[in-house]
Amino acid sequence: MTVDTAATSTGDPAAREPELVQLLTPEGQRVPHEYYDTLIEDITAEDIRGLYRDLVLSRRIDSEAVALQRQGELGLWASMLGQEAAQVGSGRALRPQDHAFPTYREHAVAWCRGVEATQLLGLFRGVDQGSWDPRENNFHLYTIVIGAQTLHATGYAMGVQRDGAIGTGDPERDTAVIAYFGDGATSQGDVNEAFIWASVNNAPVVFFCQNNQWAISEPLERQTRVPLYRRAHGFGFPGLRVDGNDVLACLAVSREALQRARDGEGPSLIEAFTYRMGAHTTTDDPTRYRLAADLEHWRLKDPIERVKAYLVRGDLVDQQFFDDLDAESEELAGNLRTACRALPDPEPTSIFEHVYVEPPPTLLAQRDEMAQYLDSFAEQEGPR
Amino acid sequence: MTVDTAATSTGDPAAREPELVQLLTPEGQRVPHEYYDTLIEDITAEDIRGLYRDLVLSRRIDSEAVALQRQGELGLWASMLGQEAAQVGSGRALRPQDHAFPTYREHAVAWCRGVEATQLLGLFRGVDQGSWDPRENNFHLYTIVIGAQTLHATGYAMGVQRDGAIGTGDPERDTAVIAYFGDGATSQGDVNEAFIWASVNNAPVVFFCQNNQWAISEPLERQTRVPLYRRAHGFGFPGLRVDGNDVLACLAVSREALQRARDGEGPSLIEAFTYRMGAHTTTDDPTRYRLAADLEHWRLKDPIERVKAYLVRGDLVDQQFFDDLDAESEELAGNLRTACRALPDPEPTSIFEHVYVEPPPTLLAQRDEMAQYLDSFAEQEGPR
Amino acid sequence: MTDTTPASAEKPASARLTVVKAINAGLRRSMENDDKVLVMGEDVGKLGGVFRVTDGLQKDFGEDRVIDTPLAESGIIGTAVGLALRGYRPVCEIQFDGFVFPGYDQIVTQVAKMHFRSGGRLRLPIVIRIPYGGGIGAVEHHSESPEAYFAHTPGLKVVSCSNPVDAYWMIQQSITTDDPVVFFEPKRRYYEKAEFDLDAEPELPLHSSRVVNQGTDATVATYGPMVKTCMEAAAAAAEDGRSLDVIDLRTLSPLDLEPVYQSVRRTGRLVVVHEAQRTLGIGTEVAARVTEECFYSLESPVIRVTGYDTPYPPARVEDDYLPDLDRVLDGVDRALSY
Amino acid sequence: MTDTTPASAEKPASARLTVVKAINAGLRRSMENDDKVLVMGEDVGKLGGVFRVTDGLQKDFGEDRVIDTPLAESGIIGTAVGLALRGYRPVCEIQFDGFVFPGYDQIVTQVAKMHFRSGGRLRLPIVIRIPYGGGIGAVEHHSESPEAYFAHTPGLKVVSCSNPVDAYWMIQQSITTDDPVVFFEPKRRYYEKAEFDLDAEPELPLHSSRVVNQGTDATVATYGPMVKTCMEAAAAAAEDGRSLDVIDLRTLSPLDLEPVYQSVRRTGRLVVVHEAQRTLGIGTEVAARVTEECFYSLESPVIRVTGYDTPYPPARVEDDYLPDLDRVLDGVDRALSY
Ligand SMILES: Cc1ncc(C[n+]2csc(CCOP(=O)(O)OP(=O)(O)O)c2C)c(N)n1
Ligand SMILES: Cc1ncc(C[n+]2csc(CCOP(=O)(O)OP(=O)(O)O)c2C)c(N)n1
Ligand SMILES: [Mg+2]
Ligand SMILES: [Mg+2]
Repeated sequence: MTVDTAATSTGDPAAREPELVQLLTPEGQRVPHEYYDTLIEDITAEDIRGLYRDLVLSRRIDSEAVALQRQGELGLWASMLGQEAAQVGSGRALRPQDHAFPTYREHAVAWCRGVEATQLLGLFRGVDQGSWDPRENNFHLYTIVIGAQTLHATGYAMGVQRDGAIGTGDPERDTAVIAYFGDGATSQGDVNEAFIWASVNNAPVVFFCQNNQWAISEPLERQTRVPLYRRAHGFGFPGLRVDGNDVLACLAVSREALQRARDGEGPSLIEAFTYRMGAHTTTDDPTRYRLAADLEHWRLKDPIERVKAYLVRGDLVDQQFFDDLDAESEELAGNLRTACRALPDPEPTSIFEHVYVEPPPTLLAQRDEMAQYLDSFAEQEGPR
Repeated sequence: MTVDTAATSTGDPAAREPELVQLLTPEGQRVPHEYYDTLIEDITAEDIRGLYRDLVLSRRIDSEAVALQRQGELGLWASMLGQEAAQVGSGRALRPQDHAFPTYREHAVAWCRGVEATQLLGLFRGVDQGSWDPRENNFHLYTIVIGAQTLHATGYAMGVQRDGAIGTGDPERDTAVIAYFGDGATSQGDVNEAFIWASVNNAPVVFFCQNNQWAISEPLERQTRVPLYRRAHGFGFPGLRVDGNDVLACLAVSREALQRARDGEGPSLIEAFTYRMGAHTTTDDPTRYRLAADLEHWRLKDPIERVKAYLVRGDLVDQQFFDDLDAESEELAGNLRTACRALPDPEPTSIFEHVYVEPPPTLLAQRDEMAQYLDSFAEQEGPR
Repeated sequence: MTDTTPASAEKPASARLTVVKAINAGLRRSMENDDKVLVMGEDVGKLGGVFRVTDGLQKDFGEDRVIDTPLAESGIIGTAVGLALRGYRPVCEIQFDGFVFPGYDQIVTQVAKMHFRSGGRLRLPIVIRIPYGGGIGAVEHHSESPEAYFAHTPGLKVVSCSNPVDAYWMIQQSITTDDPVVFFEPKRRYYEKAEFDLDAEPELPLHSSRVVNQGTDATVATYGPMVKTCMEAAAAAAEDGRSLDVIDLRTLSPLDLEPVYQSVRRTGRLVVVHEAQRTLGIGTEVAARVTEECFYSLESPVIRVTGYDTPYPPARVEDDYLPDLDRVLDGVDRALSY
Repeated sequence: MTDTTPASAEKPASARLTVVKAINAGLRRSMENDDKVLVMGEDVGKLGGVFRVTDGLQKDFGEDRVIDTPLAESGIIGTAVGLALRGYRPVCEIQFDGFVFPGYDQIVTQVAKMHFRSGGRLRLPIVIRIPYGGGIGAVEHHSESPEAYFAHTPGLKVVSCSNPVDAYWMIQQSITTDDPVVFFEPKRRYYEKAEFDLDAEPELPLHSSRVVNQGTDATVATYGPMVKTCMEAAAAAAEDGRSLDVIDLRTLSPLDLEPVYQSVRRTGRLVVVHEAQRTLGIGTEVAARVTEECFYSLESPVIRVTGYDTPYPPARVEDDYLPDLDRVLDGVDRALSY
């Protein structure tokens, strides 16, 4: 027999897409919104140009990294193509004291947090497993084990609570934490436990789910039969869906949720409805499992194009702006290329460093064993 | 600072108890219900006497087991005192072909499934880890690792689906699975994954949560800030709260949910709102963490008293019935006592049995090693 | 069989297959032979798995038998338990070694113990396939060797194939085993090829090791991806006039050490080689047992040539972490220098 | 300190404490000394833990520092990671040995690796307390000895105390360690007592083993609950005119085997004793290393006296599963009969 897995009461998820918060249409038209407009009323044309710049430059970093992988400079890359607005919108809603816990795909959030693009490459080149200092940018290391970071974020937020860094009204003190994860991740026990911990402890954490419709080859229907933002309601905190390709809407809803957190009002879930326009990673071949037409459909919703259209239509930019940005973009990419190639390979014995803060003698003996072994070649002509 | 963990928007869970399905008040008054009455309209006075008998006898088994533990005959016992209605109501809603996956506390469900009371004792006496055959009673082994069985139930239900044993309309074929778990268990990743698997696969499984208000010493607020039945909505299937001390209501809602499952309409969550009237287990001392007044409050809602009141008030029983039941009850307890004491200790080398279906030579060698070692004492006078 | 499985009928009995294709063929055979066999995991369906091990199976056997699961390993194993209790024989894929741990509780507390707990009444014929090991330049969590975590767990059987022929037979043997089997696939040998007869009988039972090179000077015991490395080492040693007995352990729990004991009684020296970290790696158990059994024959302590006791390092330095031909030979030298 | 901790001020410096009370006192001291120290787990607050190890701490240090968590071990460990990243020093309680596995992924893939992954930038000073071992007549999952699963994991430190004095100091030392420490508490020795000075200095650093009985005929290495058993065995052996060196390993990762090597060089025989199953148990690593280091001194292979390779059995037969005085002596006999 064929198992009928369709939810009789709810039908196909795509067929019943709920309202999503949108402030900028794919055509670049500003959609007024009674509430969310107030959250971005301070945003000037200059700011929007800034957001546009973020989108363009972070995409450029991403595409350069894809190219570097093709050239053999990186072992792998997880492209965020198509998800720039979700990442820049939420990333720019963060205050310096806020803290972000990413997956492996939050390159534009990293950009917003001031992490050097080159630093992102180490993990994918295979020279390290995270080369930036999370204490500097309040941007945690990339986490590959799906969902694990959502508990870290929640625990971190519990620490923030204990430090009295919420609800004081001091905008430079009150601190929110944001946890990034994908649609696939929502199926992991850890993510659900994070929801529970956060709600029971009323922790200042925002769960930011980039629903890019795919977990590698699995479409959203394999993870849920209702829109993901609704999960939050079952755990007792607010959840909403935002147009993840609309940087203004993402900014507005993130600001709201982060401020709730900073004010001590607890967690929220944001489902940024977006699309993974590229492959899952550079080793993936999406033509095996999805239709080209789908991609075309989403290309029309491109997160960058709509901001460009808005800027142009509103006469908020001139050609010079675009030309400058192009130049900046190419320079960034060029620097990235150069810096990537210059990333040094680690020393063999470096693998014994930082296994422990206080390394035991037994491990140091293994290090010496390796060093001696390697020396034995140096003494000879070379390896046999 | 003191962390404020209260959910601002939702307040204290107890203060906002939602409507629960109730068909029989604590005073034994029948509450009419437009829909749920139809689900138990076949229930005769004889049936209610039968339910009463189930409640009384299963409680007697439970109290006898507590006594046996006190006498040193059992290492431990997890009393279900106060939860009889939830268990008998759901247990009696099962059809022979249905399948139940319990925790360690479902003694009355076991009773309904025809598991011999003595068979429940082996685990707690320490002579085995489950002595009944789940294939005989469709009552799975007790599971102590919190939540693990909910995934087993869901997988089993997926098997039922694959066997084409749902939605055929044949009342002897269509099969539902029921997974029991506690309020504390809802925090485990596994339980949430079971919700997701069940909903995505539309599996014929009923999640039956006995919310007895406590997970050992932790009150419900440590697991959730909203009523537990609402969790289901976030995953996209129905959830409801029933008076867990009302056997008729538990029967009705379980019948509904099980039939949905058998009909191929997918999973449901039932939150049976009840109370653990005893200690968590015989090693627990609840006076350390809860008020006697609480217990008093719940004593008034006793699941057995209300059925008795209903039977007496409706003149559906005579004294003989109660006398007979008393006698049956004492006989059952007496037999249980005798049978418990007669449970043989396992042979030492039995620990090597059933580790594998096909035991490897290395393990058999260890068995021989033990046997030889034990023999060496037999040859001497006794152990040195 | 039926028209749902057209591919196999046309397939020639003898074929030149990679490890990937051999496991695929073995899965296909198993599914044809027993319609209770299911394949489940992340991306195993339409995509055919990230390594294409399950390629084409969903197309031919349908979505009910080849299940793209939600993204959660505990859910994969836990529902497989339920399916097995219902009479199915699930073959679960864990996408990469480092991702088995969210499913570890279900494996250790449920899968490993159910038969025992039930006094033999319940059986869980579940296979858990895990592509493992390094040397492929991957990012963290994608190159680990967690086999000892499973071999330390009573109730589980643990095997690792090292070549296409074994891959083909061992997956089928694992599926017909009534005990749960953790099946480790040497991912960096996925594209090694061999020509063999798909219709022949398997040469050996599942839980047996095999002498893959005959020698007299020292014994090398290994498994999975390191078998090839050790064979290369044996070839290099032969050029230097040293002959090595190389044993492919194949089964890690139970271990089948009789051939190792026999060899060590002749050679007096044993080198155990694996990628996993040294402390409490499989080599440790081999060393302890061989020392127990062959105490008077050993002329040197058992030498463990393994990964180091560090997390798996970044790809650009993995070659220094992993045992290679030279480190194996160095181990042999050390054994011989006693 | 402040008025939140009145109890300690009144306490006499010297006290006769059980292991439970000693750990409690150690936790209390640590919390007084560093207000970043948190205690978290199931039932650790109002109840004081099912064994009362955290008794009174919530009352004195408040609900922010002694946290009754939701019922989920992955959540406990995962949020502890976050708290540690924020500068706290969480001490997590796992209620029983068999329940650590739902938290195993966070421990193995996150806790153990964060310092390494971050190139040393991040530290996770987390202590994971696990009451472990059998002999208390408990139901399944409540009597296991999972220490080897952790000792096989680089990045973790693993210790086990065996008596009140060590319990008191080792918990404090674990809490001040900047590496994650898995702290195994010998639950069947929880009520053993000792009188000692709470204000003295610890005799030994955390990661060191200790010779607890001097002897010349054979060496016995053990840890945790088996230390008492081995001491009894040593006493019984003494009556038979045999003297045993008994070493309490105390630290399981890293192992501190120097005292074992020294002893074995004198005695030529080693028996390793633990409750955990034999295959890939801690004894296996001890055996392998001692054989490597003391090859020419050993007159017998290292004898492993351990639990068997079965799931932990029902309570009424656990005495046959667990090593006892007689099995230890039998192991010594076997070592001496070579
Ligand atoms: C625990 C675990 N299991 C499996 C994987 C392999 N894996 C990597 S990414 C991925 C899909 C993730 O999907 P989603 O959460 O939607 O995030 P996206 O990649 O779409 O951004 C999988 C299965 C993993 N990294 N971790
Ligand atoms: C994974 C796991 N963690 C911890 C425990 C210890 N434990 C046993 S029962 C229990 C509380 C369970 O509470 P709940 O789910 O509400 O069920 P109840 O006992 O109230 O029926 C705990 C923490 C366990 N059995 N399994
Ligand atoms: Mg996705
Ligand atoms: Mg409960």
